[in-house]
Amino acid sequence: MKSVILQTATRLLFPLLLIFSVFLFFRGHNEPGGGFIGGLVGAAAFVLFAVAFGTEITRKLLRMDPRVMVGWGLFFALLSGIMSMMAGDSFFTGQWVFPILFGSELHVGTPLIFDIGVYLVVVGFTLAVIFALEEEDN
Amino acid sequence: MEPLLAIVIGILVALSIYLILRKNLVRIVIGIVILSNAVNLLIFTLGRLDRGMPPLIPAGESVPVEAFANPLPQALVLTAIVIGFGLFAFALVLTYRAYTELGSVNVDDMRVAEPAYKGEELPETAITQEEDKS
Amino acid sequence: MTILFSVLLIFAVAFVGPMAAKYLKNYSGWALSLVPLTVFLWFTGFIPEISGGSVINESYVWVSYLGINMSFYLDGLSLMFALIVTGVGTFIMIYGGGYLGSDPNLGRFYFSVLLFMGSMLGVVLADNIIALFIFWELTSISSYLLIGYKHNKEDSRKSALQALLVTGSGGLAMLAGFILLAIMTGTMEISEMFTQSGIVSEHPWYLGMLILVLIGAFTKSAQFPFHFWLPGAMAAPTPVSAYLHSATMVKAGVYLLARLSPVLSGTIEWTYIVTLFGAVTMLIGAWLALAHTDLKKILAYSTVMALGTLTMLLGMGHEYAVKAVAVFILGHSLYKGALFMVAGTVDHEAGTRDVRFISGLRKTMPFTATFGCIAALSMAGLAPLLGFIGKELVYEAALSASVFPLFLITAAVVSNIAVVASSGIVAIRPFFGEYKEHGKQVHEAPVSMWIGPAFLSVLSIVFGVLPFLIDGSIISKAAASIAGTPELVVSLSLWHGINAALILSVVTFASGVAVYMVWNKFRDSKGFQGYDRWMGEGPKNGYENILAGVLNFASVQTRFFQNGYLRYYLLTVLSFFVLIVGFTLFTKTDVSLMADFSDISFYEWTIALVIVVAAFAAVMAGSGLVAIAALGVAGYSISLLYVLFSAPDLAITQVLVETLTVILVALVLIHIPKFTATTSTSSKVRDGIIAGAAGTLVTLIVLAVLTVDFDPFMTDYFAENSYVVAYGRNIVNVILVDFRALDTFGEIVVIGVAGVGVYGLIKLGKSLFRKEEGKTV
Amino acid sequence: MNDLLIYPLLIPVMTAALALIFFKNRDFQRWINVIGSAALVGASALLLYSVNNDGIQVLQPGNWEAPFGISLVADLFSALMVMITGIKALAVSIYSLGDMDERRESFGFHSLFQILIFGVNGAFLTGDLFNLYVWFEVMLITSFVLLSLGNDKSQLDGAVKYVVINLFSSLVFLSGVGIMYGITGTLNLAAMADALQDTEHTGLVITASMMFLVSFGIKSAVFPLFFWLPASYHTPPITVTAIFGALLTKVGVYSLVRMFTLVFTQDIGYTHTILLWISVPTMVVGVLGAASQYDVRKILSFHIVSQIGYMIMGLAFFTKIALAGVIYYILHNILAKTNLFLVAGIARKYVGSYHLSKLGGIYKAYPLLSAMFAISAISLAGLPPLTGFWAKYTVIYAGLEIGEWVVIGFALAVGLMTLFSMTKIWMGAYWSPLPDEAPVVADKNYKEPTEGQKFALFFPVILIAGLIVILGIFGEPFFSMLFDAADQLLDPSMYINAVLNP
Repeated sequence: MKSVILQTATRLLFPLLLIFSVFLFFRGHNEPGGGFIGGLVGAAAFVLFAVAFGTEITRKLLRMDPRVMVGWGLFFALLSGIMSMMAGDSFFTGQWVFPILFGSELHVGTPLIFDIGVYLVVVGFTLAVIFALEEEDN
Repeated sequence: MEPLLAIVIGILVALSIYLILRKNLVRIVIGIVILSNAVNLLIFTLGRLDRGMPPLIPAGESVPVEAFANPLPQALVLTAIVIGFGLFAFALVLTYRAYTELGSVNVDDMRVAEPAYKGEELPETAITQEEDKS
Repeated sequence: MTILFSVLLIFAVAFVGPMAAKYLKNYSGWALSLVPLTVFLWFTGFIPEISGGSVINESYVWVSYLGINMSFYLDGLSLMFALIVTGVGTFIMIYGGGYLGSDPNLGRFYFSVLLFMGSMLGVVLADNIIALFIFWELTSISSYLLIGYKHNKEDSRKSALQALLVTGSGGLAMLAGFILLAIMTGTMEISEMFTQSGIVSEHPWYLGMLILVLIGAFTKSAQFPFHFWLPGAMAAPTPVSAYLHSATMVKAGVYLLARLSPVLSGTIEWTYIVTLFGAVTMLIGAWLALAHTDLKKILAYSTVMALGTLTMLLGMGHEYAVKAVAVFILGHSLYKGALFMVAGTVDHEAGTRDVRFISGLRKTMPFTATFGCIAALSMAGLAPLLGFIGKELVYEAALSASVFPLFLITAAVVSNIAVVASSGIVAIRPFFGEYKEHGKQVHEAPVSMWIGPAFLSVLSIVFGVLPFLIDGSIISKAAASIAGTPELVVSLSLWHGINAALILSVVTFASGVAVYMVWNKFRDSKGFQGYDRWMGEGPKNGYENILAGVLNFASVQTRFFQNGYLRYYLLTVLSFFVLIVGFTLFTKTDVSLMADFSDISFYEWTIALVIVVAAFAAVMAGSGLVAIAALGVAGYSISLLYVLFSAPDLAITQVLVETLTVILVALVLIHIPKFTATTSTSSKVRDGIIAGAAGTLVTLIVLAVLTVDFDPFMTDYFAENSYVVAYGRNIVNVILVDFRALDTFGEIVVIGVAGVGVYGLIKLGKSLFRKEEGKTV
Repeated sequence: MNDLLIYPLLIPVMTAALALIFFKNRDFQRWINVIGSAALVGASALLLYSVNNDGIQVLQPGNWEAPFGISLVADLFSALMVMITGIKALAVSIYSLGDMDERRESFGFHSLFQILIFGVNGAFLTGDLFNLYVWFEVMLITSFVLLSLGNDKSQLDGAVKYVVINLFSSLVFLSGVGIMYGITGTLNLAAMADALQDTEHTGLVITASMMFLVSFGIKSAVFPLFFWLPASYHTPPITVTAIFGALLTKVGVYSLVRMFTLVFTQDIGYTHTILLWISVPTMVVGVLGAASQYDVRKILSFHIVSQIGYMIMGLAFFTKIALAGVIYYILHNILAKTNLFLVAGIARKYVGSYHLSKLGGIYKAYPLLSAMFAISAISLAGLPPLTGFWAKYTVIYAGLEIGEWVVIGFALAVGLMTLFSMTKIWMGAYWSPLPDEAPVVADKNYKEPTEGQKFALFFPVILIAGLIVILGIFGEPFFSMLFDAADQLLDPSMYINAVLNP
């Protein structure tokens, strides 16, 4: 299925999808979106890449086994809770800092780190499934 | 709208259970997907419906200003959808794997773990098994 | 030393037994015998105190919450038993060392025997009924291990199982009886129950409790109809038979009846049941002994007879009976222990135990022959041995029985006639007559194997001739414990003048000799063989039929339930669901179909219709891909519903998941060929009914719940805190990552694991599979 | 706030995450599994100590007050369950070092193992109904994967039955959650119990309780919902069977006990009578199944079903001593059953089979193993003085106290059959000589275990057998906890107050 058109389109779409997924991810706290939805879109980018260029190259691009990514995702999600505990609060209690960036106050907190974990697990899961099935095809 | 959804849920449950009782493992798995959709709708409905605003707090406000839909069932259903999807993905691939290893998707033929007793008659079972050309 | 210590000491030594066997070899039996001997001597030290009328209580809290203490009670009865257990035990250790000298499993033998000895000591000393029960069950376990000692033989294994199941089932019944007794009396200490016999016998549970306890005692003491396991237990090595299956363990049931007699006896139920079962057992056992030629079998059935006698006496319960019990227990332990050991020695030296093939051993085995004959004389009830005194007392007791005196006297005489004949068979046949060639060269056994019979049989004479040695002390107190009246005094003597009992004895002996004379012919007669089949094999076959029946039923019902068909499993599960939820719904709530459909817009009707039709199409679809397309339509329509009811996150998620679902199904279905199963119309209808019922139930429940006033207090809290505390405007997302982050964490764990699992399903062992496939294609 | 509650969750999942991140390093995975399990034992012990001394402990992760956030609650029952889970995890993780094959290890066995423990502990500790559902799903998917990991034909067959029936169970559970939320407006168990104390919707609540009964009944394998268990438990490697063997069904029993002591107490005459009706056939059918089997693993699997019956029976009696007995029964069963599976695994390593017709001579050749089996089997059969006796005794006492003659009659008869099926294994595999045609080792890839592996195999078995003996003989301190735990279960206000009014 390695068509040139698809490959060209993918070169364009892949970064766009990734950016869009990051956008969805960050939007999540205030508008519909979030780690799960963002993660699925991010995974879609890699799936598209895999369809266009094959799973081998995609795996190299990803640099890690999807299952390791799941591991990191769990780790990040836990990290947010552990940070709360280190701050002396109950597990998963939101810890916030308010840096001023470009003149506007941002809310950066551990729930965001938690959501990163969600994002990574979702990507890892989707890719594990799709890679396995794709490679089964060939 | 709630009564109508109650009926829709009931019909979905009935259809899914009918599918779950089939011999074809693929259909059983599809039945489970429908059942989980029905259950999600059930939670959503029992959290009471609201045609008003989504549960978003408008910029500049610190609490919602208008009536808004109950966010808790939404969060629950969202979690349930994702969990259900994970389970479904596994069940589906298990079906595939069972097919490649056991050579059939007919659950009546799956008797490796519990082999038939001596002299036991097999019940009515698969007759046709052909490649799906479509 | 305390009582607890004495019991624990024996248990502790049990674990040393295997090492003793390994390092001390031939001396191990002698060495280990020192332990029961020590305990025996320690208990003899209590004789003066107990004779003086005091009792000793010793108690340790064990599980206070259940009222279970490790408490001991030493009075005349338990002291007598403790002395028998440790005294006979001493000789059994010596004898066992000689008998099994070269056996590689000797260590395990020591372990089991000592385990048994400690347990038996516990049974006779325990005051707390649950503690007693625990020791009781431990005797069953050790007995199981000992009967199955020659575990390579199927016969041994079967006999061990048979004994375990019979005594085990009795034990369970007894446990229930004990618990009831404890609830009735409000205490678990037997010594505290003595004062409550009135309450117990008036209690409505009395009969049920009594029967349960009696089942326990009867199974253990091999009473009819459970008497069959005892001859089976002769598969055990002879020292075990001598110890467990004549002198001690089988007497545990008798001990229990004696122990509880002050609490339970005196009622009509007790008297009838216990006396009758005892008498019947006595008769059956005595005559079955004559049907066999195996020395151990003969002795086993005569033991059954003795146990029956004891039970009968306990049922009568009057003064003579109680005295007779005490004397008979002691007398029987002495002569039967000795006789079993002698039988074992004969077997050991001559290579067979069949009385038809051994004779004339008195010259080559003078010691064994002498002691064997003394013991047999005591068993036959001849003066001046202890057995004679015991038998006289039995006759006197039967003569003054309150119920069926005539039957009981007759039964006693008839049984004893048979016992006299059996005594002749076990003593005269092997040792007298002409010497026959046997399988191997016969020698006198080593000291270790005749010292036990020597002591025990000599004691039979000593106690017979000089009964004052025991009657005022142990026997009196033991009888008093059974009667529950501390004042009871027993004075024994050989000569009572010419009375009814003496006349019966003479008659018994004469008839017994006559039976002995015609034994060969009589044994082979058709009538007697039939009796043996009926009374001996009958209950055994009954047991085997029950066991086989249960196993057969087990197998049939397991095939029925666990039939291997997923569809039937699901059918059962779903039917159960429908039945139980439906039944509850219709009995516990007022079901109503009242619903208001007025407030529904056209869009909503349309979407609902699309969902239903699409799902229906998925059900009807002939091919998987059509089904999947229909499934997708249904899923997307549901997401429209979510949009309609203000759940944008939900809608997006549903769309994404639905898309992925369709992709996955498509990816997988490519590999799976189309499969059309034929299903009969009737099963389709059946499935349809269950499905319809389930759907209806769910609809009804949802409608019912919708009528409940809903309190959205949680929602308000989320709205107030979502931005102010958690800095998020999307309340749903704040719930997911903050309010209920733990749920979301669980969720990502689920999909993470699913990913790992799918990967494993596809990749693991793949190459293997491909290779196999390559071969077949 | 009490951080002790989070460690029994944090430790296993952290271990699992690390095992996943470094999944290429097999040795790392193996050792972190053992270390994590050991740490879990420590954390559980601390929690148990704290709950035993200071009463019910509550933690609100995220610091959101009680009915709004998710509560983690540890009463004595939960803490005891977490403790036993820790012990079991440690034992099995060590055992796996000697048993698990490389293929399965490199496909994530160790992290799956820890996640399963994570899910189990979560279910024991959560005080929130939906959260309980999530924990069930964590357990469920992990058990799916562990069950099928390796892709043997029989594994896949067993997994299909297991997966389909259990998915149905989860969905029933989820509907139940939705219904309870629809009635009470809350998911917090304490708040729910509080709201239902004087509800006018008793009938509806009882109907919902039946849905939970069905769902948890499937999980705990009661009659007539148990089929998935004997269909699948004998298919995976013995380590996996041992993990599942006693633990997963007990989570179902735990949930039944929790829900039917805390939330569904409106109509005890009805609900608990149904539980009683279910318990008797569960005991009987299970033990008859065991009596009819010849594969050691199948015998043991059917026994699980049978013993669940005893536990449900105790719950149905609903008295203090009965509930104490139920908890004892669960704890005892986890120990004894785990050990029997582990022993069966070692026997297979030596003799080469799980099937009684091909086993034999173990008593003669391996006295230590025989002793370990004997201890566990005697305990399981309920003979004194080991744990099984106390468990059975307590439940039976409770039943006789309230005059349930017939039920107790069945329970005692089942006890006898249990004994019978244990002797069946003993006689078939231990006493009887090795059949002539039996291969010394069935597995082609068989290698004599190294000394290290032998240690890994025997150490946990001896450890658990030791616990069985010690708990059996020195029961007093243990029973003190059990009776306190039963008090807490019988008086829901303690639980409710601890959560809602900290």
